[in-house]
Amino acid sequence: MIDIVIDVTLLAFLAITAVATLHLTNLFAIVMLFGVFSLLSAGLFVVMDAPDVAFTEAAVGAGISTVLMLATLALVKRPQKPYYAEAPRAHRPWLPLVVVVITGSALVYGTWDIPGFGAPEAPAQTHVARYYIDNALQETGVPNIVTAVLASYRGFDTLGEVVVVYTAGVAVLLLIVGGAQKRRPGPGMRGDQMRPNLILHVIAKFVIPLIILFALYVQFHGDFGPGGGFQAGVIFSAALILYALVFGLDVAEKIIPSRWLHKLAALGVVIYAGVGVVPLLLGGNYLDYTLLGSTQVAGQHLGILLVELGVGITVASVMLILFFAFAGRARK
Amino acid sequence: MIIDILSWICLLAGGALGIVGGIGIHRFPDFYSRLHAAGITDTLCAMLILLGLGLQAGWSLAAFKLALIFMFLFFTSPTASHALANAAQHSGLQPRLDSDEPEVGS
Amino acid sequence: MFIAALLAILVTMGLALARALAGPTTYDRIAAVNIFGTKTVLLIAVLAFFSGRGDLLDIALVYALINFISVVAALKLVTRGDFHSSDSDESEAN
Amino acid sequence: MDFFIGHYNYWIVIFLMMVGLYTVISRGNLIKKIIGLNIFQVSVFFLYISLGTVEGGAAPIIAEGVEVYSNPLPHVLILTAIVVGVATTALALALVVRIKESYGTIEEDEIHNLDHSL
Repeated sequence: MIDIVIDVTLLAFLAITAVATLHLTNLFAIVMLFGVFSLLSAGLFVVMDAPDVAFTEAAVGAGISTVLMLATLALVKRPQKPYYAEAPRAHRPWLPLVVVVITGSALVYGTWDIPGFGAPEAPAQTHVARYYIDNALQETGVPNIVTAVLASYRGFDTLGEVVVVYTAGVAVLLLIVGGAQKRRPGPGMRGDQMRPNLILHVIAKFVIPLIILFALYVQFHGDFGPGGGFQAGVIFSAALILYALVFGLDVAEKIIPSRWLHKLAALGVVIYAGVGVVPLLLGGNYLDYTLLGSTQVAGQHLGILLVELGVGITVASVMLILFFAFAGRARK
Repeated sequence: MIIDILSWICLLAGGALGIVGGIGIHRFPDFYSRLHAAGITDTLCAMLILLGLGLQAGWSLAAFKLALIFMFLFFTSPTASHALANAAQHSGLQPRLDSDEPEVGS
Repeated sequence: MFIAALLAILVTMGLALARALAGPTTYDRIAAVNIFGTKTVLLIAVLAFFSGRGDLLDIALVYALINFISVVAALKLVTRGDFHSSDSDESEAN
Repeated sequence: MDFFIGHYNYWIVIFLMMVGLYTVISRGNLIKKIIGLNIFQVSVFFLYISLGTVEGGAAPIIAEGVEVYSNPLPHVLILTAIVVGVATTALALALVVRIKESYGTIEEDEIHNLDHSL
């Protein structure tokens, strides 16, 4: 019962927040509200029994996506006083409202046929999901079904996702690294321009190693609990982003130079794809980890571990590439 | 039994402090006093609730994780509040004093 | 007892959300988001105990660690002397 | 009442989706459009996760004494979609940065005027 109360309340908060982001005209406030939006989402994912998704949303929404939006705001702000104000539009957009209301009504009409929330006999629950739940542990030896499906059953799909993440990183590099216009040496997301704040420095030095340690835990414990390569990669990069925010971008780039990151991002994809090729050479199918070990479970387990490692490396380095690209743009 | 009662007291006190702080961030007149209310919900309420949960957990992995959360909140929340107040003060945001005009409708 | 704590946390979240919507200064919003983050950590932690799944505490832990980052980032953006801008923005935001 | 509770999630999802769509097509500021896209995206995440929830089910991690698990497949799809989503959002933000550098503004109307005044 209390589950439903929380579900209803959080969804109502979510709707209020969404309407508020539509109404506000201060872009900074909108980005902060978007942070609230992601906090609410993660809470809801927990209520809906999706801890892995909540994990990812927690790491991505609270850390990376807010930081990237803020870094963009610093680059696109207006030259004079209302830096972050949105310009009002000349005409009232009636047509979009009509379109949206009609589409929305059609979709609501469509929900009449959806089985109720949580119905156990719904079609989504009865097909392939049943197979995963019944057989994942025996076939892969991994108690976290989400990890098993992610890395093994749907390994090819996940390889595609990792390549998409890598491609997005490359595209951002092409778009905004190098070849920048001459800008006045204006304020950017650089730590050395912030007044040194002793308390922040001390606490950051204390927190950052623990975040990295936790990222490693998430990476290698992902077979047994919520977690895995995607989450660990994002958490790891969040630690270094915090470092860059507090101690300055130049110092952070000395720790992990960009050219290393470029190679690491590719390395992760290569690890993933390479793990797939090995069974091919042993006479099996692509990404069929069973042949990697003496028994099926051992092979699957090893394959999942390696593949998740590749995912973690690519995600962490692409997220750092993104942050360095946006933060470094300001000083060109 | 005693541990149960203690943990209930902690949970209830934590929840009550949370609400009090939440009301505080609405009723206080300016940013600095609101930050004080925010500090209450952020630290004491969080600590009490985590302590209450920890008493329920006993000596287990869950208790260890709770202790970690406790420790992080213990360090990061006051740091965030400090950084906020520091930034606000350096930006020239003035605290509202008794002699100022009362704000209407806050 | 968990239910009482959960409800109290939900109410506090609502109050913090209202403050984040109302502003009026940028710092109020950042503080409200920070409170909201802490309350989410607590909500997830209490839910973990309520549903008896200790795994969920990992998620609360991630939030406790990472919520800090967005506050630091937001403060970085406003501490570079841009603050007066947002002060004037707020009046038209309401 | 059962019908309401059973469909509340989907209605809120549709509401969020429409708010996101409305933001994208009615607002001229490019950052706000991206936020709208993100809201739309999150609503799709909720649709998937709502469909995968099973009443009385536990998180899909095999544990002793748990009989009913929620559907793991939507979790897998959405987990990767969140990370891909932030990467593609970054790509959109990078485009916005380039537009700002070329046109000096991120308002659609002003960009339009600049294009047509050439």
